[in-house]
Amino acid sequence: MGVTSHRGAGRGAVRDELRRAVGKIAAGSAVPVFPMAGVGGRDAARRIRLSRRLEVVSSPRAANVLLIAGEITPRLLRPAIRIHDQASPPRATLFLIAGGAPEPDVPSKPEAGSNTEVAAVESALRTHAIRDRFFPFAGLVHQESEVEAASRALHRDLVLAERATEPAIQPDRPPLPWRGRGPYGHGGKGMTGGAPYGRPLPERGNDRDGLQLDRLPLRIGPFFPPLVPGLLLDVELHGDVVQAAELGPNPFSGYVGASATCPFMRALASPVRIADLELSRARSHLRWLSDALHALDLSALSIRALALAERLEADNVPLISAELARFSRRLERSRTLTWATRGVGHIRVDQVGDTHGPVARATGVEADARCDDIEYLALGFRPIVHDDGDAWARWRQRIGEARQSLRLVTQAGDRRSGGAGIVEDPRGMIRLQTHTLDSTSQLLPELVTGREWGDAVLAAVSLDLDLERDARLTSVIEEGR
Amino acid sequence: MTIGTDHAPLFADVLFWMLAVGSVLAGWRVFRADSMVRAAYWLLASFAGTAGILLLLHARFLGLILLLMMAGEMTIMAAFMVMFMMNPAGLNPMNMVHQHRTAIIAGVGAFLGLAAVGVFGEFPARPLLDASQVTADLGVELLGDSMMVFETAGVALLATMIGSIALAAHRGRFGPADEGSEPPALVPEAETVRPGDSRDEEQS
Amino acid sequence: MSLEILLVVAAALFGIGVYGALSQQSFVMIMMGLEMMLNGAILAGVSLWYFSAAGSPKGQLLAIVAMAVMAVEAAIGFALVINIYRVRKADITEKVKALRG
Amino acid sequence: MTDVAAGVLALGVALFLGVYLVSVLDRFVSDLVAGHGLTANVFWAGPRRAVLLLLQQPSRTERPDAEAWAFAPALLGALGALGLATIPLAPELPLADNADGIVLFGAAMALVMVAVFLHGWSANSVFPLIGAYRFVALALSYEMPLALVLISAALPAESLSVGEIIRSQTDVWNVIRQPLGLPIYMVTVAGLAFWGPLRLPDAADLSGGTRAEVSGPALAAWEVGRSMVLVAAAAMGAAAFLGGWLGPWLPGVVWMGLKTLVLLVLIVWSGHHLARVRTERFVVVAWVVLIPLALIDVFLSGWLALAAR
Amino acid sequence: MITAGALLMVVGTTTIALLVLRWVGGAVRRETIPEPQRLPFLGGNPPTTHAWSRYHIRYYAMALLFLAFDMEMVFMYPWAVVFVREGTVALVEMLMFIVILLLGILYAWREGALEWA
Repeated sequence: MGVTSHRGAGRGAVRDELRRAVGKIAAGSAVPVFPMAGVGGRDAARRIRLSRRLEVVSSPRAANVLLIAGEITPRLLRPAIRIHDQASPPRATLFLIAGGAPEPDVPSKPEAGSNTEVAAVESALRTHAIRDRFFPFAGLVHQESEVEAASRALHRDLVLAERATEPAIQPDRPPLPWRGRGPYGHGGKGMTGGAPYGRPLPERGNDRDGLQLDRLPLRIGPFFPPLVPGLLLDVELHGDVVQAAELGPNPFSGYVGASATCPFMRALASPVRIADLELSRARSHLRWLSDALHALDLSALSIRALALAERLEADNVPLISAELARFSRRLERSRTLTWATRGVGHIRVDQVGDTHGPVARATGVEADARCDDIEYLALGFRPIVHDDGDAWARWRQRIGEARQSLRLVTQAGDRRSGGAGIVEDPRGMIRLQTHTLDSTSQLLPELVTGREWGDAVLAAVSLDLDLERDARLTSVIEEGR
Repeated sequence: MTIGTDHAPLFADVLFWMLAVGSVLAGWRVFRADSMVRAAYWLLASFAGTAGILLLLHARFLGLILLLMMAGEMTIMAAFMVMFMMNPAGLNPMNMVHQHRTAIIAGVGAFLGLAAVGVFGEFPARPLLDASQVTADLGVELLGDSMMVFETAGVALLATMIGSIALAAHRGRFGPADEGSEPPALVPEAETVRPGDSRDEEQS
Repeated sequence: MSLEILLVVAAALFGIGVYGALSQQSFVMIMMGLEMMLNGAILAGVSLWYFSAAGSPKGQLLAIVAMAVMAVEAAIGFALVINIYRVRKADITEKVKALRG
Repeated sequence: MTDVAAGVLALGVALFLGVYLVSVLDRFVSDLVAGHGLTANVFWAGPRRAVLLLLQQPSRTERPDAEAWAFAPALLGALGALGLATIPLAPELPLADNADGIVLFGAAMALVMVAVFLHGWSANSVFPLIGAYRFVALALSYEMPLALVLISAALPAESLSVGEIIRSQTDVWNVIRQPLGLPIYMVTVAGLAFWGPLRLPDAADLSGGTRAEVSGPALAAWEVGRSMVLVAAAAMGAAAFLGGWLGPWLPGVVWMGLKTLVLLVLIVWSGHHLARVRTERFVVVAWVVLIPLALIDVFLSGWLALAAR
Repeated sequence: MITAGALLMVVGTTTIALLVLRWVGGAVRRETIPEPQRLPFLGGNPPTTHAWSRYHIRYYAMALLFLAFDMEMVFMYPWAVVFVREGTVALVEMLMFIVILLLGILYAWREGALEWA
């Protein structure tokens, strides 16, 4: 992207020199990265927040490097292409193919020939195909540890103009042809008709307030930072209040099978060490805590929670649980956190089933698969229950469960549990015999309707949704039947 | 007789002409702009011009308070216009104008009439000399002679608050205004007919 | 910057206000015409306060009352606009011939 | 004319230092709270990011209001500069310190709402629009307590000029005389400069709110403008409540700088420790709690000023 | 110092900031921005309509309250200047004025006009 100046070569050389000097300064800055999480990429896309040299930005406009972690399923492909074109040049894309590092305490290499290993190779091939066809200039990384170095290299080359910015993938055409149409060539007609400048004007709709004003029908996309990756939410906004909400299709369904790395899935078939189960539960709750703090504009505290989650291993549990105790006491004492979440996303007891895990227990329903497991009862396990059913109750519920899990890990020794087709996942109870999966994402539309946008997002975050887990479980239950 | 600030009369005149022409042009743009938000903020620019001129006339407090008031008011006006206008952002340029000729004649007539009064009328020439105590004099006036104006303004503002909320708010203390509130029965004991009742349709 | 020029400028603002109030169809734009008229009035008032009234506080008070009128008029005007829109879905004067109950 | 030039120069230096200080403080507190080690990068990260943004291409949406979009960050910066101009940074450095300093400051803070609304509205995209309208609700509720609290500071000084207010605090600072003043001031000013827990227009739940569609130089100008408004607000807080340039041993300007720094640290610290508030609830709190409290503060300090006469 | 100086400084800062913004924007080689890059950001999906719409501000009752209550400041600034000279009479007068206006806020709060409509 050399600066071509038509005012003579001398002037051009000076400009290039100036451009290079400025580029060298800019190359030293933190790399603005916009992460997009596909299959298995959610944890990797969250972990880059920890690195000091990368700065995760909240919109593709401010991003230089677009990180695509994990496999892009067909329903995520077009949104990913749109976001790539929305990024402002100079831009570059980086693919992370290995689907993120496996859980630290699980054998990294799945046994050769097992169906998970075959599925991993297929997904890598599919990602290579997407990359070659749509993102020919994109960088490619196989291990998560190389992501930081690769994105800094891409950033350096972009800024020093040694690497050309990636052109737009979609054709340069307005959404609806409008030039030259309508009385003034702007595509409009009459007062509110036509498609002025390529888009129609919204229509009116009824409202609880009796004023018939415009409704904005929106599909909030799979890569909307405050919400969960992959979540498609069809929303009708009336001002900033959500008039109607509907859950879109799950983009991961049909592309994910049983995962070998998740201890809870393995516990469905064969018994697994209780220490592994509880460690993974604590890590999952802490990662949720990091996302929830980030949605409340507390990015520094969210990095601290994330650091706790990622440092957690079998050997440093006492240290981490002491740190977590201090951290959670401080959160529970913070009054602004209570004001921000109390009364948000209230769920009644009848709305919630007994397979909704922490969300059910935070509404007063004492339903936990671990209750009728003799191993857990021997450890003196008693489920934690809160009964307000609002976002603040769910916060305290998950923090309490994380601390309880860490206590269970220290006492568990190498007891084993599971293998009977029923297990308590961090997000709910999984029973193989039931035919359908009743996941907490069904609660979202009702929770969000009639709320102001800020409360709606806080309610959605407090549900701790995971669409990839839902897709995997539905496919496992399908096979089971 | 031109009035200059203490040591830069030319500078004050240039500034005055800039502000005056700017204010009038902004006023004209208000009714020419397609986008409602632009119309409201052109009006704010016109008010800012007037506030600047008030500052040059040593009515410092009035100019600044006009600017402060108008910032809030014009943003609310922009928000209300966007809320009710058919084509708020002017994406479909259209002119929402009627009886255009009479309006122009009335406008020009008003301008010429008032300008004539301004130019040919004799006004007593008692210019303000010491401008340092202007705000203090206003304070004394408000608390002393014009205390009635001050308090009645308070009551008028209270009436405005209650009136505008009673008119505009849909949901009062007892829930939405048009829900469950039954029209008064014509005959004292007769059973009232609630709007939307089946019997209501037969009668109307 | 003499009294005559100031009064001409104020008259110009007032004239634009009159044109705006008469020519526009939408309620809120008519209210902007009114505000423009009040703008001219305040400018004329303060100019006369400076040149002819030797800075008497009552002159300033007139300007403050004019601002109070502006605020009250805007508040009641918007309240009426909301009420009419809720009842009649009308935001331009054509549709509202009479303010029937 | 020379003292105007000196005043403008002093203002420019103060603004530049203030903006740089805000960026360093923000990164410093963020690293401290996040538990990272503290490195010297804190001092270079801000300017480097600004240079990087200058190289990025400014983006546009399908049908923006381009002029208003470009004008909004410039207006925000100009209002921050105007707010700081009303505050005499040292006894001999008054720039626009006319008799009605706090009214000019109030007008500048009221016009910040116009700049943020234009910045959100012009993008013609949903989330900046929601951010813009949210900020109008917030700013409408916070203009009043801010003006009332500054009026209560002006009562003992018997004048609206900031220099007089500072001189009236020679024997006791307003933060001691009027205990309610500084807390209410910090809450309203954090709201009007949309920093910390009151960062509603650019909140994370709108994925960046009014700056979700902004990139390149416009984003750099927006963040510089926002820091300028914060510096002006902190300086006015130091002048009206912490006695401005009054203080033993050190020269006036240094005292002013230190007190502004203390208030800046307070606001930036609150940004990383207090969760973002809910818009509707905080509008109600502003009308029902802050305005009555501010009025009580006005009458208390009025009664005190009478008693002290 | 003359207030016009402040005005000049504001106008100067704004224009300078605007020019720097435009010039710097221009310094980076600017091809015209292609249509797909202009798509508003909704997380990956295109919007179906323009965002500019008749936006239902939910706090319109509070806005009307603000319009009326804003005048209270206008009367309070001059009062503050002369308050100490005038003595307790001024205190009582302003107290009456403020109590009247606080009644308005109390009414609005009770009617629920401050919450989102």
